[in-house]
Amino acid sequence: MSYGTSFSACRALFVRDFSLVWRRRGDALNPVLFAVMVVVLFPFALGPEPNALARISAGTVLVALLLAGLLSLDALFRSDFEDGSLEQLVLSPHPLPLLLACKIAVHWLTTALPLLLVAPLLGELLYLPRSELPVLLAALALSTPLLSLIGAVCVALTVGMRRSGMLLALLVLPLYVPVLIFAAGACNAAGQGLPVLAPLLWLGAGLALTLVLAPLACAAALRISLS
Amino acid sequence: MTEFLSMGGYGNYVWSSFAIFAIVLTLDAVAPLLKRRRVLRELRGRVRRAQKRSEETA
Amino acid sequence: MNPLVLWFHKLGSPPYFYRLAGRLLPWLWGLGLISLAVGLYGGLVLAPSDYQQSDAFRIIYVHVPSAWMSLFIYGFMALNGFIALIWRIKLSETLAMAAAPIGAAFTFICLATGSLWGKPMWGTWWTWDARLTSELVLLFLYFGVMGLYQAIEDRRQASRAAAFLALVGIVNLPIVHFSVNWWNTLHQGSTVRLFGPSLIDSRMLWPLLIMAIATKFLFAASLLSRARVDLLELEAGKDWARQVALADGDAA
Amino acid sequence: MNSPTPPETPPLLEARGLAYLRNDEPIFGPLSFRLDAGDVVLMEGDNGSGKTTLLKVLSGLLPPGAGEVLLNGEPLTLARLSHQVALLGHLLGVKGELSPLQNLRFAIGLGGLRPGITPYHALKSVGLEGYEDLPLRQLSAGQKKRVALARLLLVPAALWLLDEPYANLDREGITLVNRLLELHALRGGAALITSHGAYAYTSGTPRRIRLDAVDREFAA
Repeated sequence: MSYGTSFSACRALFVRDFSLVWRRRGDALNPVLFAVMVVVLFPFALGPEPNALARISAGTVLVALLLAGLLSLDALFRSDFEDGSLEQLVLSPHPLPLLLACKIAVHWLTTALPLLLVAPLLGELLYLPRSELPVLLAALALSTPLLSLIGAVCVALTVGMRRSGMLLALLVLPLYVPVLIFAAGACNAAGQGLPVLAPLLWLGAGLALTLVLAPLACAAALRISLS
Repeated sequence: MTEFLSMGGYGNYVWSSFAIFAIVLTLDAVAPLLKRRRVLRELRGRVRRAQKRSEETA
Repeated sequence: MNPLVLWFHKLGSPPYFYRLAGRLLPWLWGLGLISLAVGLYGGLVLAPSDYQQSDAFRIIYVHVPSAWMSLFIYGFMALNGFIALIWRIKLSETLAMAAAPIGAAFTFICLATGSLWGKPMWGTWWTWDARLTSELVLLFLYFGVMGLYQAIEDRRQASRAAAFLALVGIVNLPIVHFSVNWWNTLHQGSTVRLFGPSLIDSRMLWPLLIMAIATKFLFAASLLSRARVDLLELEAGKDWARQVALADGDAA
Repeated sequence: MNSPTPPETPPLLEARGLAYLRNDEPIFGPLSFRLDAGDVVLMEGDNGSGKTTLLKVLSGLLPPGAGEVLLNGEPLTLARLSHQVALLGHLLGVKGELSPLQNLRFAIGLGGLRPGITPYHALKSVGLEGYEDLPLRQLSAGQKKRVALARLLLVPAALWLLDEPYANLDREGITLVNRLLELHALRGGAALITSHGAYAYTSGTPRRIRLDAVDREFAA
């Protein structure tokens, strides 16, 4: 087993981060519970009437998942920054964007994926029409990595600060607007029987672009906030 | 004159728009002046502290 | 070194910039206020009232120049941020951070006057018109940059982080604009263009251009006066800053 | 540098006129020194004299304000790609939830493995035999430091930058650090240690470099 190659570094990072999440798997459920709680609030606020809820169901699930993802973003670099392993990462001879891409991937797998799995349940809570569910899942599959990538860049900018939760939301939410528009647009289009391919393709294009640019931007942002 | 002020019945909308424009830009122009006064006061404090310290050590 | 590079290099030294800005300021304020007066007179008095919106359309003379300025200043901020990050030029950092509050001010004016214009036309204070919505997102982008700048203690690191965020924001602006337009057509169909009174009459048009020039002068003046103060605060440890404070002490 | 001696290999680490400014106030003045294979150099200075900042500049974490850092004669960023530098800061960079073994496996995955040594062997030589699978949370500060020292043994870095290695170590720990430094120097490595007094490097008289705090209130 070779050591010191970029591949081994990524593998080591995956193994370490997964075992860390596994060691605290109770915490991994928090975003899911938060999302369920937020969705449950809407029937209390708007009344349980199916037609009213059905109309807003897809959008509400998207916003709930977006906010749950936002809350879990802070943990991306927080613990590594506090115990110094972020410095070891930046110091390692391997390309920093690649390592950060691994960290973001692990973050997406451990927070966004459970949210994706719980989305049908959330949809059911709000009488989500059958026709919209597959489109909602497709839109989520494309938009949640986008949200994690964009969020990672902003987290890298606020990593040095103690209580940056609210500021992080202020930085990230304007950047989330286009993603939410296209994801919700796809679901609404499905609801009205319109073609859904266009918004989903836009999300795919955005994801392809961000997959390449975000790790680079994240590495640059990290160097700024660590200097 | 009053006809001019009424702005075709939309007077309060038009004049409040221009009022907001004027107020916000004035605040934006005044803010640095206030900050300038504070910064200069702090700077003079630093100078006095430095002079006092250099007299003590001299 | 050719004179331009030499001048730009000299501009980099704070005391030189401080004095130069000091000399320019009265001119900028003067030109700004004069062109403002001319523009307002042209817009409020000379321009005929619109056949459709009668005199309500005159709000355009503050609304549209502010919209232009909000985008212009964000571009200015991102450009200076780029220069500051790539070539580590301290002056660009200061200029970028000084521009942020001014940009936010113009964006706020644009939103406020837009809703004041919407009320008589649409009967509601806020209309999810595509451009107003993009402007609202732009306002949050400004607040994000200013918030980040305030939140970090080390001034140099704060300005570099905020400049980087401005760069991320500038990439995002066209995407937001496109997606909001797409969203608007998806939900409301093509709405009547709220802010497009017929500007065929040149008497309506030239005041708008004068106002655009006026807002640029006012921006430059406010920017330089803010940049001077920030430089003074940043360079508090330096000799020239002490001289300025002492000189100002006697004058005040 | 056409020195009279035969063309010697470039120094392992060389700083030329190195300085760092924060908000335009000097953290440490222009500094020039060189570290050859087998050198152990002690960097002394009271608190706030910029020792930690200097180490961050030398390791490439921070760009220098002025001057340059050369590793094996090459500018820092290029050379570092060949696993040359290991930094041990105040924050040890180890995870509390994971065991020493898991931490070390991550470290060698990231930094590469020196031939002829395994994580078990490294943990034994720093006196952590039997603690291999205990989460680090349950170990003492001294033991956590030993895990970080074991990482130094495992990673093929020729240059060690240690920020106050003797901090929260008992007498035994200090002798351990000295032994590791001697071993590293004999193997042709070099080490730069910072400390503000609690110092006990016994073998040989290492070169000392003095870093005095600059009066920050008013720069010249």
